Amino acid sequence: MDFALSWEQTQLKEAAAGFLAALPSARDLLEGRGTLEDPAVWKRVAEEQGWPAILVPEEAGGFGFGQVELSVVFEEFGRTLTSCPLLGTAFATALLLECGDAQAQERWLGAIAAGEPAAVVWSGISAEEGPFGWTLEGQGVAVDGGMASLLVIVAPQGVFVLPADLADRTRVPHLDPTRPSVGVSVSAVPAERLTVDGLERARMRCESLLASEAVGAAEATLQLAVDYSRVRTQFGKPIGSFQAIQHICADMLLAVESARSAAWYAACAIDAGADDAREAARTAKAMACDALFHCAGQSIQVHGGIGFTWEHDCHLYFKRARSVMDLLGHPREHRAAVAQTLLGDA
Amino acid sequence: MDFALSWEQTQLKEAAAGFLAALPSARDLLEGRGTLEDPAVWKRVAEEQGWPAILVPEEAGGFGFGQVELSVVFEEFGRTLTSCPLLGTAFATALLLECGDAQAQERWLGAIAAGEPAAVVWSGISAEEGPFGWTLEGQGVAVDGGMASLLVIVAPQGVFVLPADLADRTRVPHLDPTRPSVGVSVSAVPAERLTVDGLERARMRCESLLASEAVGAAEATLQLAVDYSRVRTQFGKPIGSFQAIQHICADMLLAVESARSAAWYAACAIDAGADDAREAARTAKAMACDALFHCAGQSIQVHGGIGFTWEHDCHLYFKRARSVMDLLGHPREHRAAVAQTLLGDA
Amino acid sequence: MNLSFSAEDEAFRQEVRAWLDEHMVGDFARIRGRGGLGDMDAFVDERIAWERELAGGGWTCLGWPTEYGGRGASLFEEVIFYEEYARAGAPGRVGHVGEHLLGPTVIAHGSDAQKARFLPGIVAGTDLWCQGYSEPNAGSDLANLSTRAELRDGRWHLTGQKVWTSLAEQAQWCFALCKTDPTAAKKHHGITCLLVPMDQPGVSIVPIKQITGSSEFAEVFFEDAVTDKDNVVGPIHGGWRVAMGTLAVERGASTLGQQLAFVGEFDRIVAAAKETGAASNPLIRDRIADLHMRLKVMRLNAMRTLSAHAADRELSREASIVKLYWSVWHRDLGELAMDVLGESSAICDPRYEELHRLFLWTRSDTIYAGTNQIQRNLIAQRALGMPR
Amino acid sequence: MNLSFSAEDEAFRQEVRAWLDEHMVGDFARIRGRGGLGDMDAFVDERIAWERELAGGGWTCLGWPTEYGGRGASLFEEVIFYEEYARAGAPGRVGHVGEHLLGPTVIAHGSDAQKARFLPGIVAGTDLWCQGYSEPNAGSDLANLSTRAELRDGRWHLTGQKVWTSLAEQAQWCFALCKTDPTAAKKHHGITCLLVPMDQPGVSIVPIKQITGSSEFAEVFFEDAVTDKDNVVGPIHGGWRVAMGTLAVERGASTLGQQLAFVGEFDRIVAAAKETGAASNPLIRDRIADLHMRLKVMRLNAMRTLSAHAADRELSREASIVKLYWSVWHRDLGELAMDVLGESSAICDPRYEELHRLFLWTRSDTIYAGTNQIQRNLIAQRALGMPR
Repeated sequence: MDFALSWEQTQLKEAAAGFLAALPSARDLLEGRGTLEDPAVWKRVAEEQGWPAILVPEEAGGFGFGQVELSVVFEEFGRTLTSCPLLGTAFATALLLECGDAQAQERWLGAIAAGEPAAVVWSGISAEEGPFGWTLEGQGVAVDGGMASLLVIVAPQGVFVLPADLADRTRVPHLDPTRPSVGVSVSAVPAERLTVDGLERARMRCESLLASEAVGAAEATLQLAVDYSRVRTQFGKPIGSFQAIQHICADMLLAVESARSAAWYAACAIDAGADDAREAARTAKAMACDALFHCAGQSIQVHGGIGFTWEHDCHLYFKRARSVMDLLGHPREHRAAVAQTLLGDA
Repeated sequence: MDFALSWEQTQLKEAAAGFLAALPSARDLLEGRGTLEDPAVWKRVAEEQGWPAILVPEEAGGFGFGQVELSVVFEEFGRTLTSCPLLGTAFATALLLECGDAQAQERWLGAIAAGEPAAVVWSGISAEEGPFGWTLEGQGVAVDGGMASLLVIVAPQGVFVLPADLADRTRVPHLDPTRPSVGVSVSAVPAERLTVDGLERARMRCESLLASEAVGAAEATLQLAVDYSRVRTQFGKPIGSFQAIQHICADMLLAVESARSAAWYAACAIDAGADDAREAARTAKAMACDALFHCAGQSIQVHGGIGFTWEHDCHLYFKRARSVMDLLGHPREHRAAVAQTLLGDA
Repeated sequence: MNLSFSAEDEAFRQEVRAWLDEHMVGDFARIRGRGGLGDMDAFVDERIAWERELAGGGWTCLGWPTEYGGRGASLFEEVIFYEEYARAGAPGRVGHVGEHLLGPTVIAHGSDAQKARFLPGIVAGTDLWCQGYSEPNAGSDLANLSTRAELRDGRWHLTGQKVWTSLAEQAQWCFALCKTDPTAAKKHHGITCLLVPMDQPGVSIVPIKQITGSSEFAEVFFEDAVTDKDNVVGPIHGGWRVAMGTLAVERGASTLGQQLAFVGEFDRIVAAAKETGAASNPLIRDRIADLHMRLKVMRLNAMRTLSAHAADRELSREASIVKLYWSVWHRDLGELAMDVLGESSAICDPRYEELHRLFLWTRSDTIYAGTNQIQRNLIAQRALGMPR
Repeated sequence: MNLSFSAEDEAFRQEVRAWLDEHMVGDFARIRGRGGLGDMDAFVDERIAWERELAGGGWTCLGWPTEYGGRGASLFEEVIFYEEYARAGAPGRVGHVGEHLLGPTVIAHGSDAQKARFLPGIVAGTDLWCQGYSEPNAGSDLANLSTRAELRDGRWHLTGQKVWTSLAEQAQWCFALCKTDPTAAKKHHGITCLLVPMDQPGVSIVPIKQITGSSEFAEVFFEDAVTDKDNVVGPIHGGWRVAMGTLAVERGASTLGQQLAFVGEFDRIVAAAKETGAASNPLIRDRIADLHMRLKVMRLNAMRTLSAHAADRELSREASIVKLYWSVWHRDLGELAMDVLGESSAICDPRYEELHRLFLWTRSDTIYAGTNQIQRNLIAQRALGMPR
């Protein structure tokens, strides 16, 4: 038993941290130094780092690594609020992996492993089967959908894939300025239906990744608060020496470490195909999103007025915190689902 | 507009505080110095102080004072955790006042004003109408029911009154050692049915009284914590000088003062027959019980180990706090009812 | 206890209401509900015009003695005015600092010449004031000022930086706390209250962009800014008590009437919850009911405070309690505002723009005008008498 | 990451489980689940017999080196043992202080003669120890001791009072912290760890009744109690570091395995919620799910701590984090225990007696062995490096 990063995983974490630190920061992007969806950055992510290929099976041209490895990368993405856009691609990968048969995996996951960005529309679009196959109709929102060359659509009738240029896409203004969302609109557009019934498994993978991302972001907010509390002086002392500030930070640490335990375990359980993997992913999503929201809010409080300014990074984490809260299920909904398995129907 | 105790109300408050301070304390009773249900004490309460007669109309031999006056008394009862047993009698008074016609009021409220203690069974007993009138069947629990000479029974078929000696009564062991409860069992026992449909109004009065009692108790726990924090020294300073302890107590003060505002307003609204009296009573009950529970728990925390001993009064307030939480509706249920009026059906 | 307002107070309420109904028309109706907290940089020109409209009706400086152009209104009347003002959705006041901070200070501590010079412009709504208290290193520890002022050649010369100054661009005058005796043994000593004209080369203003994206506040830089030697309120080196005294009283009074503004926000969220279906979720319902109850109690607390202090207007103990209560409530409301929007809460929807703003803005409520940590310190030490 | 225990560890788990199944019978089966926190004064005689039964199986002092009669078990094995122990509902240990506090201290700091004298009785389950640390004026500020010890005529003479001592009546020995140099400049100095026989005229014991009505703890009064001059562990006047070092390590290790005991309590509450119908209330469901998740994570946190520190056994940083986490969780569980009982929650019902006890007892969890306030101080200063 070794519930810690392996040597390889630690290497991966450090490589990711190093790579991300050299990219334009969220702050840079917000102030127009670089763009959120930069094909050149994505090319480096795909070709130099190979992160889009982590989950893709070797047969489809990927590395066939596990959820744990991808989670390690996402924790670093969360810490820096990098978008890239890796999240959308990872969501699509999870759906294709769990809902695609071998042929679909080879085709579509092969494209992702080869560097095509992708994105997912989780709701708002429905499908109809006609004489010439399935067509899609409706509109939804896709995180990271602006650069995607591939769209995966979750419809009541199944999970569908299509080339992104068949859809109309428009940037959607969003509370979280560090991650682009697009509105996706389709009308009688043909799409390929994936045939394996793995939607819940795919959601579980996506929840786990969001949790890891949230853990990294939450830890960053704690670090900001602690660092500031050491240098900010009031009443002749660093504010970090006041018990009120110390206790806020101590509670943040508990939240961060506990969320990390939950997120790591979810990834492990998914890789191991454990019985409790579904619940573990819900636990991770709920606890990590709650932890991030708590920490991001408290970090503003510790910073005082400066934490409320646009110039400081506090708000970027706070907005990210609120925007991931509702992505793939509010913590409340995950608790309701866990209660259902514990207690049966209400 | 004068949202403060009047001169008369202040006199009443001081008289109650003085009277209660001279009685055996909750601690005395717990240690066997005096008894919880002492007819001699009750006689003094009824005859010297006349508190059972506060709400009773003058036509029925009472003072015809308002809910505010009775609330003032109950705040002091809460502070000292005195049982007496005035609460059961006040509950019965509220039901008789709101559900009894003039004749019933004269008979039964007259008895209460003359010094008969009473109690209420809120659930567990049902009524049946037969050729010789109504009879009762079932069992329930009555706060302060041990000494009562009069029982009021809330059944699905209406509100009923009977002489207490017609029922079997046995002391029920209870988390709260400062207020006696009895199990009441009746089988084919005749009772008089009250004819006015005032159950909700009566409940509102009773919730308001519980709220006032809780406010007094909550303030006592705050006072205990603040007093202790001034004299208890650790690390060379009184613990009350530590920010962590100060912030706990500051939050307690907010809870106490807000609960008092809510409780006073509920009593005023009832006396004024205000449109929002029903909601005001729910608000008072919910906020005061939450405040008392919060404060009683935090007071133990401020006291540290000594607060966890039987010898210290902290636990008496804590147990009272938990026991009134579920009496006449958990705060959660009152919020659900208020949500219903704000939002309609779920 | 008597919860009815007197017939006179009710008549006053009707008068306020009628005047507002009559005058909140045209351009003013267009800015209904704007310019409040979190929105203080909106429609500033219109709000300056509105300030003069108010002045024309005699509704500025209500609580000031009549000899200084006020109405000599009671604390009750002031609160009634604020309540009606909020109920009408009348726009955020640009004259706040003049009416509630500078004016009362001049009335209490100023010379006759200062009263004659400064008060009429505030009453008329023509002179706007901004507040120069906080500095980068003087936030919670406000006495830790580093803005220096020296008396040379018959004028005060100021050098330093102020932050969190609202309406700095529009104000003609700044009410600034400055260090005038850097050798004073305690840092609360050696501070002087100066009145400084804003329109001069030595004053520059840099807006601060908030997390909401708007800029309600600015940094104000004094680089050898000057003001006449007579523009001192209270004793030289004795400004700390002058500034703090007024601050405590006025922070208390001006928040007692704000509950009705919150009612509008709360109602908006309840409406959104019904629109989105969130209103059917029992956990959301529990929170809505809880916030509703606490909002009702906010007003009841205010009424108790009013009843206790209408005569002495001494609200310094209550100010911290009131601030802590409403800021926590408002923060919780801001969180609810997002939760009722459901799964697409983070997408900017013009229908719910104000809910996003509320969510973000409420994070400042637990910080400005004394953080919640400072308020709890004050409550413990002043209201509960706990040891320092 | 690898979340499987090794084959050896799994074999060890099976061995523990099998032994417990075989031996938790007869009188021992009758006291299943008893004697834990909040119940430490229950069935003491049976639990003393059980301690010897454990010793007979070689299950005491698992983590001690084999040369001192232990098994030399790894931290993993210790945790596995605690987990299985909890799963079996085996009764609360009476040998805790000897095995986890006194023994490791003697092993680390004691003389060979002390090792020979004191360790075998602990391993055999025949010598029980109690802890003499806290005093009325030394709680959070443990160094503020006033129990005095003086060396006279070849013996230590102790005078003073200890509190919160569990099993004082049954213990043969007390591990007492005493002030031996009252002139020391700092109060952490001048403290000595003494081993004191309990069965002597100078020692008297007064039980402390808790809010649960039971008496797990006692006050221990030393009135010229004596012990041999050699019964000192570690340096004279240098006992503070000796006592604290062991305390930190062992508090951490012994709590890592407790999650399974909590599982039993949680399951009991879930069952009660189903019986009473509370399980259908969405607000209760939300809290049950939340506590369930946090309980799962409690074990995950323990596994991460184990993974990080199995080799160095250095748990002082983690001890505060673990303590704060579980004590808050347990307090919340105690509140839920009442809430699932519904409107008659306060009536003592024999079926739910343990839920009442849990509710009351959990209020001590945030206090003893370092209040949550002290734990947060330690986390901030030690784990986060915030300034003192």
